[in-house]
Amino acid sequence: MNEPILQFKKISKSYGNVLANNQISFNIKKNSVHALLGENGAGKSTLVKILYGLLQPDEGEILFNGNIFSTKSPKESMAKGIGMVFQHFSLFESLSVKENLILGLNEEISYGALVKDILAISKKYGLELDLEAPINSLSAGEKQRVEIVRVLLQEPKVLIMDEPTSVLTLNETKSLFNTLNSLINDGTTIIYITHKLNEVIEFCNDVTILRKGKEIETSETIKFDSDSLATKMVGERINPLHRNNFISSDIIKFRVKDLSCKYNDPFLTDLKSINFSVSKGEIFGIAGVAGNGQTELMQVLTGEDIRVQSGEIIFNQKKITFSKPQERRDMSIGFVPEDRSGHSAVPELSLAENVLLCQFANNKFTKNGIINNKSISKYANEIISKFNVMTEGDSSKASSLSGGNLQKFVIGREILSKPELLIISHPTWGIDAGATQYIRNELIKLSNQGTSIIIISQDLDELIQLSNRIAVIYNGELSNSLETDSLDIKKIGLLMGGQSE
Amino acid sequence: DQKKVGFIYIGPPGDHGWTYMHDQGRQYMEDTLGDKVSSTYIENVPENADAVRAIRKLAESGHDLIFTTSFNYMDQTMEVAKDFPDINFEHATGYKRSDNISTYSGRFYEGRMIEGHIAGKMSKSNTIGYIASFPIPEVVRGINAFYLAASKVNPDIKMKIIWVFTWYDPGKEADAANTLINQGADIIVQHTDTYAPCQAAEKAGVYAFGQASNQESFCPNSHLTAIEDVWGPYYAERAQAVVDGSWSSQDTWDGMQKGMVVMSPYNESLMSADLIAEAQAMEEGIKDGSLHPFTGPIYDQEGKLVVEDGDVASDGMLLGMNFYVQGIDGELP
Amino acid sequence: MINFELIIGVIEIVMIATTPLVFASIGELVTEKSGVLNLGIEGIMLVGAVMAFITLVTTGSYIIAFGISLLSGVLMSVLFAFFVLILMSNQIATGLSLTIFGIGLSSMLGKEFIGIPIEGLNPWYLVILSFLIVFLVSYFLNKTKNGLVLRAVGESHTSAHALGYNVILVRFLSIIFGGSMCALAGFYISICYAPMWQEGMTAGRGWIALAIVVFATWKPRNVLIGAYIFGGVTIIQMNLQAIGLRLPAQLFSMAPYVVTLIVLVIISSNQLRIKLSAPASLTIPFYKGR
Amino acid sequence: MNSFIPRLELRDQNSTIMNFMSPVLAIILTLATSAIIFLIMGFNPIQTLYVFFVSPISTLSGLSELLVKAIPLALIGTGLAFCFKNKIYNIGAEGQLTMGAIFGGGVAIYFYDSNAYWLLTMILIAGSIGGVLWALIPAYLKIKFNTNEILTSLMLVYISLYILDYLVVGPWKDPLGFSYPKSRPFSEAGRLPIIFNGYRVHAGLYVMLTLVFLSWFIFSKTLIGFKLKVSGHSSMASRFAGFNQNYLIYLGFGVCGAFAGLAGIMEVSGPIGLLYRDISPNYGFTAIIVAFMGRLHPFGILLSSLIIALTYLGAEDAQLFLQIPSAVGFVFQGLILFYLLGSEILIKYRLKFI
Ligand SMILES: Nc1ncnc2c1ncn2[C@@H]1O[C@H](COP(=O)(O)OP(=O)(O)OP(=O)(O)O)[C@@H](O)[C@H]1O
Ligand SMILES: Nc1ncnc2c1ncn2[C@@H]1O[C@H](COP(=O)(O)OP(=O)(O)OP(=O)(O)O)[C@@H](O)[C@H]1O
Ligand SMILES: [Mg+2]
Ligand SMILES: [Mg+2]
Repeated sequence: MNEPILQFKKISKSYGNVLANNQISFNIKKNSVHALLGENGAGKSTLVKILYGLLQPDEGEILFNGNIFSTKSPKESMAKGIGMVFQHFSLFESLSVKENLILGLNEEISYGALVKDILAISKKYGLELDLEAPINSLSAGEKQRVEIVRVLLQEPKVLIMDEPTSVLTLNETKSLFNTLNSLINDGTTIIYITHKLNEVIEFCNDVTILRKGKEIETSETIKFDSDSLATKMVGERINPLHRNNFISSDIIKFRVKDLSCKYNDPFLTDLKSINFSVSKGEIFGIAGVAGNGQTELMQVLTGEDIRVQSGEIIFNQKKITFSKPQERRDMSIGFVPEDRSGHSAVPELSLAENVLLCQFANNKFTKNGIINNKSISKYANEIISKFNVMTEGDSSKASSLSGGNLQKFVIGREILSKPELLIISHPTWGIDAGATQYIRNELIKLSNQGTSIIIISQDLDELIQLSNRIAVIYNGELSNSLETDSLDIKKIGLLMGGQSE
Repeated sequence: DQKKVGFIYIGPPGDHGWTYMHDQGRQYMEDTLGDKVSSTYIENVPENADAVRAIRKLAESGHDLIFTTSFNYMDQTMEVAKDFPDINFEHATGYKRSDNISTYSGRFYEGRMIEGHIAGKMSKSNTIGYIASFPIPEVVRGINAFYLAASKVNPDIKMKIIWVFTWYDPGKEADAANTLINQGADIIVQHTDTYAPCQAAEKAGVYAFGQASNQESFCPNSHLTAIEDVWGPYYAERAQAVVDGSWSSQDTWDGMQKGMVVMSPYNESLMSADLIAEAQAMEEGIKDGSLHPFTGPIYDQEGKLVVEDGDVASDGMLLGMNFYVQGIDGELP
Repeated sequence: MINFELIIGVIEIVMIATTPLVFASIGELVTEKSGVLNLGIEGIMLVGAVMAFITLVTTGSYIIAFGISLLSGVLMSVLFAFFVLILMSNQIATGLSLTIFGIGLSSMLGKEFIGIPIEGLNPWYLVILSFLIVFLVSYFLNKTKNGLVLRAVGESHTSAHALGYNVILVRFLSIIFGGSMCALAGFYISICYAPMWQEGMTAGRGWIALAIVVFATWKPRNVLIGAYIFGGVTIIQMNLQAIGLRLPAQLFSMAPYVVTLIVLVIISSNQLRIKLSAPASLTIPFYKGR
Repeated sequence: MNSFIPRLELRDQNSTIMNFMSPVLAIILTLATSAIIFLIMGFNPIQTLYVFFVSPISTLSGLSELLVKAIPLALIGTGLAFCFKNKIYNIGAEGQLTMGAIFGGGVAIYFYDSNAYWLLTMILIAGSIGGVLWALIPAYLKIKFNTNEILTSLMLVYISLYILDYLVVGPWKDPLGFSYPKSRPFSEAGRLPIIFNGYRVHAGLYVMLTLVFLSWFIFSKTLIGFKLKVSGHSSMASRFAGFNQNYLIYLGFGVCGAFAGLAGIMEVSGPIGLLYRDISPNYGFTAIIVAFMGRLHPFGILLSSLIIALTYLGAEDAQLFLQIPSAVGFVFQGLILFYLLGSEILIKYRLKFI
């Protein structure tokens, strides 16, 4: 079990003048789970893409079972026994599960044989699939299952997983780990990319820590705890977090009363009689497993989709149920939806232009419909400096920023306008520990200044760290809220699983 | 010194139809006048504001005489001619003239009369298929002249008319011909520009008349005759007038008499000698004025008498003809 | 008045008139399925038509004419593919440019060949071939792995690339197939349908093919229905005219377009259906490094 | 297949140098290629290129003709940018142009004997309204039924042409016109004035320049322009920002329709002066190429409209002076278009030879 299956030897790769991988060398043991840990932009994806044949290294070589392994294309890698499950799904939305699986195979295979293979894999690893369903009718977890089955059909010796849990719910994560465990039992080697320290510690045998394209350390995970791993990863200690100094008051800022939405769409979750309220300066968390109506709720709260059937939304004693996003902003409500690329920011536009997406009453970005370029550029630079956004300047395209930096920018854009209410979805989704901590601190600071905040997140730790009260959304229904201070984790778990008291 | 003569063409000179015949005329003119003239043309000139530019271009580049060879160049010719009073213009098929614009056209309906006569005699199914382009007087005149002559020799004759609303779409023209044949027509007449209908007739084994030029080579076993537009002598005459300095504005509407309209050789293997003789006699009659395609009494579809018994239709009526004569089924679009 | 023979005759004429539309639209369908919109159909058809004609006149062989015509379609589509796949130029503008280029090139090449009489080829071979091709394409797209790959590329080129499929190659081949089918339509027009060469003789059929593909919701077999409706409406209105029915002519001529418009509205109102049939990455260029 | 082709690498930022250099490169390539073609065809390449590119605009009248041809192209191209920037592919500008001509022409024909000073204004307004109404049909269908606008707008082109056909054959036929399918001539007061006597360039030039400039201002300085751009990049972001998608679609189509309609009526009330079938040599389609060649930037569009217009003029001169068939002009035009479209890649990408 100790002999290496893969040896990276001085791998270097640069994009223009960015050195994404800098002389990286380390070994991966056969039949182990090997973690690649690093901040955003550390070079993890680049490294595995080289292994998978999507990229060619500038320098260095890879040994596979002691032999030089060079590959020009994913097809070739797959044939040689390297499989990869991507960070972003590479499925074909309008095609069926079956068609997607066939596409993952190298050789022609009869339908009957394929179904047999799939059934065998499903049974062995607990991955059940409806073969005829089109992908766009599946949840994130089911989609990932398709991805995994697709790779497993090739019987890979090495399986690469790039941030597999970032889109999964707790349950889905659990079943993924079960699957991966049985794969290990069958002799597969797994390369596991993540930002989540606990996953590394609980699940991986070895870890390679990358920082700014360089390999910092490779060793067994038993040697680490969360703190020491985090230190290695970011190079400095993360400050422990303090919650805000909110004291329960009676000034209710925002209230949602009996809100129901019916969509008549199999892909959307109807919202059923949702009730909650948020006080001034309070952080209210909405937990839940993905796909239980979070996106729909967010859209109703922001005004992007106001197909409300009954009930109302009240802000500062005013009904805003059917207000448009801009009207809500004019009342000083800020939003940050979960997807930063193409939703809360336009990748192709400059940072300064992205500022213009959110105009608050006090911004003065435009006058009589004419854009004041100076003021948006000033605002952008203010975000960049106040929120430590790593970028060349306000004229850089949003696409040139890493996920974490763009998220800082997008959140900073709202915070800087000091909204009275901030509604934010998955504030730290898929970004590294440093940026995560930074953003959480900023949210607490904001609430201390009197802003009410609603956070929708799947990351329970995050909600516990930040929120004063937490409610759970399940199948379009929102539970009663629970005080975080006296929180019973088990109860939350039950609620998320759909078992109310 | 050599005079420069310019032509504006609506299509390509090789179309074996309208533009082809004008280009034949241009070459005849060059051949006849030799060194006295040189000529150029611009082809495929659309009938819109672009035409003005093209005509102007000819005017500005030192042409002394400019032929604009399609009806819709009319206003464009007027516009340019106004700015170039020293240059002489000739507009085909139009009716607007000025000191330096002449108009000219052919009495092609004279040929239709002969075709109608032949068809009336030769049709066994008593059904004629007529492929018409656009409902303009020129085309309507042809239909009426054809029908009057055909029904005169064969009162049972029926005409099926398909308006294809194009001058130029070989596929569609063939479809129309095939549709007519399928509906029982055994003679196809066309007033569109390509020889697709006569090819279709050839294939189906029915008769056809060619259009604008002699199309016998494309359909030897069905081509009875064709109306040829012969512009050469007119072009040579007008260019000579410019050379002589005797050019003046005039309106020319010539027919068989002046040789502007000519019947292609009658197909001897398809037509009886008697019929050919009859047709030739008709040509003579038309030439000497004893025969006119629109000789009264002529009634329109409502039964109104439009040409008195013994009269012939006036040029004015012919130029604006926008009705079917009595006996033709269907309504003019 | 209505008798069996007449109806058979009408059907025959409809089939003969519709076949070029079938060729052009089945080709365009495959191209679009791979995610590329080619507006150069008309240009390719013309070049295919003129090359077929020139070859037939010079060699006298239908087979060689057929081959050269296809080859010319391939070359025209390689040109298009080079621009939209390699240089990533805008597909709509490039397609329109290809049409302009094709119109010019075909008239330039065919200058000396106008008005040369030829013996037309019996259209029925190609009518049958057109059905065959539609069914083969249908089989290929729905039942074979490569067909699946083609659809996958049109659906999401990034995913297809990640799975190791050569997006550019698949699109390249699809464009070439589309181009050859357009050339075949051209061959049919100048050799079978109206055996002659005339400048611009395709007379806008390429544009109709474009409408048929959408009418068919990108499903090969529906192409037959769409094409036959388009071809049929024209022929039927001719028949009605010939019978002597009074028709508002312009209304009838615009009827196929209005029908397509209505069909478009009907099929599009079912959002799910259009979503599942329209290639999601249509007109979006693919860049490997992304 | 890729091995012999230089590799392309995405630039971080669009290259400003290439923004200017790529059209220059395209023109150089066109000149080189066509020189070779002419040489093969047996023409003197230098002289031929001179005839194609220089001689058409070496006179004032040539320049005036260039502008006459460029006015509708630039105007429609700019209008199309309002759709294309938002990734709305309206390819039916030809139909909108036709409807503009019909509406404006209708007013002109109704007041054929009027010399009222307001007539021209009325005609132009009616023309733009016609274009707008016609353009709003695909917009409405897209919004209401999610219908593909590429196809609906294309279908509407044919329908509009048949409507025009019906009108000039039927109700609007000139009663003094011997039944020919054309309308009465417009009265003098209904005609766009000529700018310089003896040259055809008309007051539409001012209209076009004003609107091109205005569009540039809208695109680069106003919130509306920004909204179109955002919407074109991502509809989710646009919704997040609170921009009304449907409004933007209507706006894009509406502006494009107005511009195309105006181009149509200006063509009719300017150089033509009456209505008939073939009022436009496919300006609406050519303008699509113009718009993309101009990179959807109003000034770029203005420039590319001049280039395209020049190719038409050049093709005519080549026929006239060198007896080069008009087809060669088309081929030549195709080449220029290909090169211009192809060279655009150098703005976003850099070539890497490996
Ligand atoms: N396509 C690209 N073009 C240019 N530079 C790139 C590209 N992809 C990655 N880089 C650069 O390479 C570096 C490493 O990127 P990589 O995607 O490997 O990081 P990562 O560790 O996977 O980050 P994350 O955790 O955000 O996924 C980044 O800093 C980035 O600047
Ligand atoms: N086209 C590009 N040009 C330059 N740098 C790029 C490009 N694409 C990605 N990068 C860089 O690659 C790095 C990682 O890219 P990636 O797309 O994996 O980020 P991400 O997935 O958005 O981040 P996260 O892991 O936080 O979700 C980023 O630092 C980014 O700066
Ligand atoms: Mg990442
Ligand atoms: Mg990554």
